Amino acid sequence: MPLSLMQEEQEQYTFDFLTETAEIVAESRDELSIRIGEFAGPLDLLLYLIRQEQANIFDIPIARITDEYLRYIRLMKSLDIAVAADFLVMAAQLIEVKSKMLLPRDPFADPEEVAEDPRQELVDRLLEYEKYKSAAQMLYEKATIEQAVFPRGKIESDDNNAEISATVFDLITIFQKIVERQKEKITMEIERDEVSLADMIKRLHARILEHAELSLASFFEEFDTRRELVTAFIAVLEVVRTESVKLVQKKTFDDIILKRV
Amino acid sequence: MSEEATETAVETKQARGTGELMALAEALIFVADEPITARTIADVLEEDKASVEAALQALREEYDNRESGLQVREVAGGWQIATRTELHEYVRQFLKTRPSAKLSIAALETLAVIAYKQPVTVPEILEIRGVQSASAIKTLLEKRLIVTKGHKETVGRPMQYGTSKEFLIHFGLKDLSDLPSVEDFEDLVQ
Amino acid sequence: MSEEATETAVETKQARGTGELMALAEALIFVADEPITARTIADVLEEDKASVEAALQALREEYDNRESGLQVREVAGGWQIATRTELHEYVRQFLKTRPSAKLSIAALETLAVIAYKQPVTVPEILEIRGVQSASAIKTLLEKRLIVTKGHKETVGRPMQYGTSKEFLIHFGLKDLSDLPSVEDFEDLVQ
Repeated sequence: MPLSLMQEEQEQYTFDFLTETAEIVAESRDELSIRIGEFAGPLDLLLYLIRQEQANIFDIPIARITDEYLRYIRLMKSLDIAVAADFLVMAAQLIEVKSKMLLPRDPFADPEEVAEDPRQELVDRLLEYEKYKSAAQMLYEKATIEQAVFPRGKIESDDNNAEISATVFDLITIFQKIVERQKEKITMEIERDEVSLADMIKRLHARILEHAELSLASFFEEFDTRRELVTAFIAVLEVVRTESVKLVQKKTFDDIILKRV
Repeated sequence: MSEEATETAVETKQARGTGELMALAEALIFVADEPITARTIADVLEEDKASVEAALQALREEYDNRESGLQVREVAGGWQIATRTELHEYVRQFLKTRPSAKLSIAALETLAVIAYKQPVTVPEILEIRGVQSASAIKTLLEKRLIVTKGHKETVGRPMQYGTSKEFLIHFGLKDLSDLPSVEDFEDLVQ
Repeated sequence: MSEEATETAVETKQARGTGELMALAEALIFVADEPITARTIADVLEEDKASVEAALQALREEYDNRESGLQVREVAGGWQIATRTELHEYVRQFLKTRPSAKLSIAALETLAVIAYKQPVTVPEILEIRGVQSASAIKTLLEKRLIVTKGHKETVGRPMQYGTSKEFLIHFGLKDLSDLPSVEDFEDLVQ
């Protein structure tokens, strides 16, 4: 099938949806939008439709399934669900298979030779995909069971080990953050009035009294120059050292919170 | 005097019975913040791995037999003490935790493909799932359930992914061979 | 049916034996971050404090009798599971020799800079990170993740650093070209 024809057919299917689907949308808008959102991809949708039609996966009624598939895509669009390119690629493939099925068999072909079913590749992909879909289900069940099992609470020795383990992904993520930080720093070097440490501690006090909790990140964001930042940082250290204020971090890389004890 | 002390130590070590070994292994599993291997326990106690493994099996049975609120179990290639599944309701109520956010279907599917096909590249995952998996992969990397496994030596040198130790812990698996074979799922499909 | 279920639940609760209560208390003590009071346990389980206290005493005795590596003890008005004092030598030894593959964020940042910018000097790392990295560099050298790479031929001839073979092993890299580039994750990060 020439590509231009395929595109034409696809477009035709893609754009005249409104009249046809309005009814269904009105009928069960909520239910459908929930269902559609659940499809993990075009193969998932296809499997659902095959089951819905109670069709045999080895003998897919391709015309009917293609129509249903396109109807769903139109429906997604009418519900303002962004239809990913992958869904459209599958639509094109379905239309291609459908048209191949309509072609008459070559009368001069060797009758001994069994022509390959145009659906074969699709069936293979569906079967392969469904294995992993079942595996995903199995993982889901295992995770659910695992969530019923709890490790011991913190013991003292954990505190000696307030460190984190790292992967290559952490390495690159952290490197990018440093690069970003460096970019920001260059734009920060503007002369400003100096703030004394005493003033800074006063200011910090006021903020903690105001909220009982203070995000360090947001406190530091109030300052533009490096000097101010350094003073702010020393003020934080000073307050933590001398007074009943502690620093809390819920998890690694999380924002650090100043808390009154 | 120091000589005498050494002698005593050696004697004690030789005379270590299964009961003592069980107690020592139990203490080490308890303080370890992740599953601890029989190898590590053997090294710390200067015992052979086989005796430690026997003690660990015995310890597991002891916990089962006394119908403890805890269990000794093998996970991610190591040993761990954890609460028993049946008690989750009360434990959760006490800790005031909810079951943590579940992975999306897309993330679970992607993880299943990575677990069975590792090391695997993004295009290979796309081939099987029929849909882009970038955001799922990002989530899995952030949750440390997968790790990078170097570049594949093909055109474009795409990055390869595989599952991590966290993956084994999260799903309560002893090791990767603990996963049911993917062919087993074929029967379900047909 | 639901009525029947409720009835059973109530029955079970009333029939909770000491064994079951011990198991539940054990699980709660185990997951608690701090010593947990009998009062709290009683509240969670909707039991009276006296039964819980009896169960706790029984639990403590059980641990003592089986010569476990752990003990159930009362401390700071609450109950706690801890390792037995006699075993402290091995516990301490283990905690010291824990896998050294763990890094602080400062060390990780420094390592990232060294990995991507090597060979690199201390002043250059300072320039990029904006913070002194001396102690992080010391840690990384101790963990053998980085090595010195000769002096740089500039003023002061500062020492240059690069990653080591251990670094490659730890991060599962074949060689430095295997290190992911920003481009590798670009598709994921959108």
